[in-house]
Amino acid sequence: GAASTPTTAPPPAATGAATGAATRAATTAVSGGAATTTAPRATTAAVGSAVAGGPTKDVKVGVVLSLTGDSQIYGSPQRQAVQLAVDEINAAGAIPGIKLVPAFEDDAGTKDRGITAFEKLIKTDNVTAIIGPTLSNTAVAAFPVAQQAGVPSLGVSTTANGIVEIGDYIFRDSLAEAQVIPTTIKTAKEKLGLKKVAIIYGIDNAFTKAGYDVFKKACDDNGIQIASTQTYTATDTDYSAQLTAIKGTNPDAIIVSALAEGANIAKQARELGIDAKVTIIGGNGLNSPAYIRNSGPAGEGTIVGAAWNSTNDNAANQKFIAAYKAKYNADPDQFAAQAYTGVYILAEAMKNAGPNVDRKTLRDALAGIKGLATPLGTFSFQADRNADHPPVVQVVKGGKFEVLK
Amino acid sequence: MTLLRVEGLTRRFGGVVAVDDVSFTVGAGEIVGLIGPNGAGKTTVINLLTGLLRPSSGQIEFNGARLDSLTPHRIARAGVARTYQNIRLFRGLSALDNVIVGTHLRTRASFAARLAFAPAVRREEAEARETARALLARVNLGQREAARATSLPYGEQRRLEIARALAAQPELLLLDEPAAGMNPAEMDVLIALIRSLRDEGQTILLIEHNMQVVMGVCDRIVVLNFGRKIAEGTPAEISRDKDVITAYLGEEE
Amino acid sequence: MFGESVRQLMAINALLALSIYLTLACGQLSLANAAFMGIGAYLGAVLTLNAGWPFWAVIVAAVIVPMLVAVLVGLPSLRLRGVFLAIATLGLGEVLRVVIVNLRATGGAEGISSIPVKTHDWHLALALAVALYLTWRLRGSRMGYAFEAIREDETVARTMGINTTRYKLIAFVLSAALAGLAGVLKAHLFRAITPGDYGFVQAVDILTFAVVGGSASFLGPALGAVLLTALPELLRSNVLRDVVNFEAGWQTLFLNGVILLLVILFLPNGLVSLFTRQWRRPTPLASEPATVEAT
Amino acid sequence: MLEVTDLRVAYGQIEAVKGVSFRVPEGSIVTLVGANGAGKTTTLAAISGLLRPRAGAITFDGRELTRLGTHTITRLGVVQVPEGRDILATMTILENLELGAYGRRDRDAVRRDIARMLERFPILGQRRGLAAGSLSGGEQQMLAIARGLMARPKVFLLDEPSMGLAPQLVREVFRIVAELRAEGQTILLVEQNARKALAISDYAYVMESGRITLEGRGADLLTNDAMVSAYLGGIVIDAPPVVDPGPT
Amino acid sequence: MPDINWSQQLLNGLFAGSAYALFAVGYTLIFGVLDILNLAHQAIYMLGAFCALVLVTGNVAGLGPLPGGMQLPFWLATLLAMLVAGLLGILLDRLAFAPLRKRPDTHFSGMISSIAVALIFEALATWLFLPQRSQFPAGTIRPGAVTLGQGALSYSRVLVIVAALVLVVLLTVLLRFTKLGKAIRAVAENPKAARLLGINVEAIYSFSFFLSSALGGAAGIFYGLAVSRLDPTMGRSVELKGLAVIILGGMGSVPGAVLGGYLLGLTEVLSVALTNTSNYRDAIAFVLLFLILVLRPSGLLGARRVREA
Ligand SMILES: Nc1ncnc2c1ncn2[C@@H]1O[C@H](COP(=O)(O)OP(=O)(O)OP(=O)(O)O)[C@@H](O)[C@H]1O
Ligand SMILES: Nc1ncnc2c1ncn2[C@@H]1O[C@H](COP(=O)(O)OP(=O)(O)OP(=O)(O)O)[C@@H](O)[C@H]1O
Ligand SMILES: [Mg+2]
Ligand SMILES: [Mg+2]
Repeated sequence: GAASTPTTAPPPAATGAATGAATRAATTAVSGGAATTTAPRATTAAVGSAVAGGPTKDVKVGVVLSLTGDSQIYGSPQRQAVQLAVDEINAAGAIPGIKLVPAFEDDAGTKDRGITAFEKLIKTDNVTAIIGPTLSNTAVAAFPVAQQAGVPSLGVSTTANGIVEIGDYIFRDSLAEAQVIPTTIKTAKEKLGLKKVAIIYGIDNAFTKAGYDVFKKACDDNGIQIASTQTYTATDTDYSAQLTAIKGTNPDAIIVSALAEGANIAKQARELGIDAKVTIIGGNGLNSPAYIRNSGPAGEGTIVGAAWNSTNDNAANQKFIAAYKAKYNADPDQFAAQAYTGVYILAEAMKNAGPNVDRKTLRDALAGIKGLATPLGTFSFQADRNADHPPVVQVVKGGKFEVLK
Repeated sequence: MTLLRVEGLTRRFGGVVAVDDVSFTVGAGEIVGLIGPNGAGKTTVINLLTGLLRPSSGQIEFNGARLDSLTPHRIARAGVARTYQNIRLFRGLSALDNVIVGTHLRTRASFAARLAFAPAVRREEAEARETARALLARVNLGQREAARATSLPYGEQRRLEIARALAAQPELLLLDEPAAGMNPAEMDVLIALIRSLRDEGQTILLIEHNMQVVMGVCDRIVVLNFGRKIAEGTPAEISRDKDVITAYLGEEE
Repeated sequence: MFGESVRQLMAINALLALSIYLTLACGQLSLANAAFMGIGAYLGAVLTLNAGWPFWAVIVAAVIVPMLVAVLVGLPSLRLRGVFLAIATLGLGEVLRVVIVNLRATGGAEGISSIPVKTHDWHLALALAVALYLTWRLRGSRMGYAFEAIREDETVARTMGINTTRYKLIAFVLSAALAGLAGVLKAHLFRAITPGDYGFVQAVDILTFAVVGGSASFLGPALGAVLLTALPELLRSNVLRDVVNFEAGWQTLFLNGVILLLVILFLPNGLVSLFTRQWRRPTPLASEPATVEAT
Repeated sequence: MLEVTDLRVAYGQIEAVKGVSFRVPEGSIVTLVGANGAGKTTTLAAISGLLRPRAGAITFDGRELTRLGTHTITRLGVVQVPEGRDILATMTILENLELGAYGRRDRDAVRRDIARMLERFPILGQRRGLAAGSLSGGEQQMLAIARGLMARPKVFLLDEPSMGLAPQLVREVFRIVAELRAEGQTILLVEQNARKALAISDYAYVMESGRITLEGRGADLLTNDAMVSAYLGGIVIDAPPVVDPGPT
Repeated sequence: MPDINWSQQLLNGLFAGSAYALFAVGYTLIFGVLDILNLAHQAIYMLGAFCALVLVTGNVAGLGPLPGGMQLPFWLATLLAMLVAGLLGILLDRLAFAPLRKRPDTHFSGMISSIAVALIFEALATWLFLPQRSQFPAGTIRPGAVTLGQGALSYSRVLVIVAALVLVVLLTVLLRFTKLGKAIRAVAENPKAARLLGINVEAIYSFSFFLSSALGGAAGIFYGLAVSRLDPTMGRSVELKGLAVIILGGMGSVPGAVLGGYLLGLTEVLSVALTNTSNYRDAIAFVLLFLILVLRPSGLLGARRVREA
């Protein structure tokens, strides 16, 4: 880094006033083009010193999410959560000398648009980091672009295999299914005495398929018999043929490796007369208030192994839930929680990297994140840049998630 | 020499026997008329001859070889070309392009050769274009080369179809009501055209309702009624034939 | 003005558009291109990763195998007309997707990632040049005329000695070759492939390229692909975001739809008519609807 | 009754009808003759509202037709049997006839009319339940005429009704036309079979390259020298010079 | 080997088939009339469903409650939503199809312009109804199920089956036996001839779009109710199968669409029941489709060509 500026955080009130042209003009040029500048260098010092409480510079963060198409239902809460976190951080001046400027891009749930979005953010917007994309399938194609350009990128909902392996600039705060599900199965077996289960999963979706693989292994490891394995595809809306076949095997529980359609599967299972004694067990995909809302009574008793526990009363989590609800008049889901957490992780890393943060220093700072209090719990990155925080096993009771104890 | 021999040709559609045990021959260089009331089965005969329909029974021999189980494009390759009663031009193509398509059977150039800009290909394409131009001129459409086929008036579309069929240089030309939609003067032009073709030795099977044309050009006439052959003979014989008069010609008032 | 990957995508999509142009040129509404692309992509990835073939050999295989599949599928199905052919060929894509999802070698739903980048810009340029040359030389050739005749009236074409089955098969097979080529090049460019990439949506996108570009000339489809690839990227422009306050999401989707509609409505001969002065008839792409009997 | 004044119709840039005026008085047969491409079909299309004229007026019973839609014109009683027949191939012969009476409300009379048509054209009676598309060319022509009659037209526009018909039927068609005239029907006839057409016409116009070049009573024209040489045949002439329509 | 609950699986197949048929009848109507694949039908299906939801709950997710806190009973909401869907259909025709009517490439350009309109509709739905899954509130219709042998079917599913049958019968009667139906078929076959016969062709187009879209809207409502799933992209998931069904049934043939629907639905269900795996279900269905088309190139009840020349 070459030029530097004083780094006292402005009080929240000042941030508001400092935004706009003045702040932008005050941005500092950093070598390597990591930090964004919207004003010519020459003016930097002059304007910078004019701002009370020290100048802040804009740091652009790209946010690539699925905002249209089938997966918009996941990308949309993520976007809201990111915006919320950014606003909070900027308002609090949580990163001394830095104001986060998010640049949202839509990947429409496709690889092509994901790649071009990454490229545009990196080359045109000159972002310092990227959050997203929503889908693992997009991530495997888009992250290499970031890796090659040396832009630290943080997956907030990418759970498939082989993500962080793309390179040392790739991180994720989303627990892989393998980190969540074995505990779930083990706990469920203890509580319910499972002997025989049936599994239904989405065969053409990387997330649900990966979940299935782990569920299957966990069942095998725990000596649970799998009486029937059924699949569906992303475009299906009626699962009754598969569920009828499952019903015929009289399982103790049905394992559902699904996303939003999990609620429909639960509901249709009950409609087919699979009674409430047959527990539904799911993974991260079911960890959403929408699951409870959409499955209604059918969802009661569902056991959900998850990366985020909505009832966790740690301060960060409660603050997040309250703020999200206040701003958007809706309960957040795990997608939102992880995306929100992602911004805070970035912010922490930027704080640690200092006001001259660039792509390289940010990467290093990210790798050093340890023991950060987040809505997900105490969060660290493992050496391989995977997330490390405690998973939970929840149960739906009385229309609410509770920790299964 | 007999070019075409039709033997016991029959075609049924459900209960309707459109062509019923019809036999006739067409000699090389001959112009044979095929006439009969509406629905007598004339067009069906042509459809059978060109392979668009399969006979229910009977045989078709052309140049000594059986045609009746060949696919339409093989029949065309054997030397049979036709026009359609309800004009079937390539609607989107220009008049010239319609005729150039007709030269398909007369050209050989492979696409690979064209990719390589082989001079032979260029020559052949130029020839096809010239042939097509000459044919258009021959049917008095010389000025219409670039006009889209469907923008031509009815009568000209008919002549264009004839030019397209001639482009294949067929041994046997089947004309299905070429004069329909033409006024008497234009019919005279058509008659002259058919005669000149005959002079060049072209064999033609001609379906036509206009007696001026039929009597003017045919060497021999075959008459169908309800799918059956009811008469055959020279124009003079046919015009006197009692059965033909009652079934088809009627009395001139 | 566009990033590298946008330009690369344009080239690949142009290849795909030319691939469908070949079948449309002879009146066949085949939507198998996406499937052939998938075959090329998956085969290429497997050969590169598991068999260690050199890239040129991978390309050859990824072109030839789709051609063989095209022969197998084409022989029974090419007698279907219009949308009937379309749905039969879409079926091919669906079957392919199910197979890929279920096979171990293809990585299931997660697909194959970390395919080494082997496609360079010159590959794309060369492939596109070949495809353009092929389609450019088609018009006016004997085969080109045969294609046009088949498109306009298949029955008449047959009675004029055109072996319609043969030409339709040629078009289908050539189209498969181009699609397979596009597939393998793309897989080795963007590193990751998944089964969902080659389905209905992709098939319809390819058709859209060709129609929007206009198919009166071979340039149309290529142009359509280029512009439609650019459109969403243009809608990303910071001008829209900062000045008009457009947000990525439904607003850009809306604008995308509106622009597509306007192009279709006001450029009757496709985008290509913006650039070519010469008079060209708006060409009906496939044969007229079949005359049918009342049921 | 039907009056066309200074009608101009163009396809794109090309004017196919260049200022044509004529009248079809009530209860008479008026014939348009002319070479291929003279603009006869185009004129009829403009009357029926299938084409928008570039200029000129078409009035029927004092009502301006040029702004009306084809269906309205047909329902007013100006009914056309088009060149090329345009039968509904996938529908049955009976359905074709029923649709001919689409604008009519008198169900019983419609039923009687259908019976009359099936009698008049026996082949249609035999095939009534079959798809019209399976008919032979001439049979389809009969169906087209019969279908037109089903509308009980006030003015009947016939575009080459004898085309594709066997000699006997040609006579039959001209007899029907004459009969209709006797019943008080108004008829505008376009025919290539000029001799026969003129013989039954009250009045006739000759069109050439989009203009009317000759007119007169039917019987007079039959003996008109220019007419005989140009349209009634016997002498081979060159086809009329034509203009390349060029880009449209 | 587990027991196969045949009666339940047949009911499942019947339901799936009815759902496809319900979607497909409206679709095939336009296909038959215009010979154009209306790729915006799925968007109207979605909008119809949302419209009913709005009327039932009195709330537009993205904007807030309706003025006056209006909440309608399901039946009334359905009728009104069908009306709205029908009007949207007319709008669709005016926007996407009417301007292209005279163009020779109208088949293709119409397909693409309908995609464009579908995108527009979807974007608007995302704005109005938010990118989220919604469903009809519990108790929208009486809960409960009909049992048949060992099988059971919830009332909402029975509703889909009954609606499919009723609408199909009505539509078939309309097309086959009424004057209007004949006019629609005439327009479908030859618009010029239809004009000359005194048929107001544009009115017929509008009416067909109204009818088709009202049916499409009803399909969205009933199906969305039965499977408890509404979202702005819900139509996309039925689109391909709906397309397959109408092609399988035969171009523009309403009974064909129903037959095709049942065939596809039963094939899917049976392939699951018999093989005890659902992994190859779609492949089996599409291979079957392919074979049927190869054997019957114009679909099950599709008409064959009358004469070649
Ligand atoms: N595909 C078919 N299905 C049913 N009937 C048919 C079919 N093709 C022809 N026909 C019937 O066969 C008979 C003969 O038809 P064809 O077209 O050969 O007559 P034609 O002699 O050419 O008559 P025209 O002089 O009117 O053209 C007609 O009655 C017709 O209705
Ligand atoms: N769709 C069209 N596009 C362009 N030009 C056309 C079109 N239809 C007709 N024309 C031109 O308009 C002129 C008049 O054609 P029209 O069909 O009215 O003649 P016609 O007198 O009915 O001839 P025919 O006796 O052959 O039926 C011709 O020069 C023709 O080429
Ligand atoms: Mg005939
Ligand atoms: Mg005419």
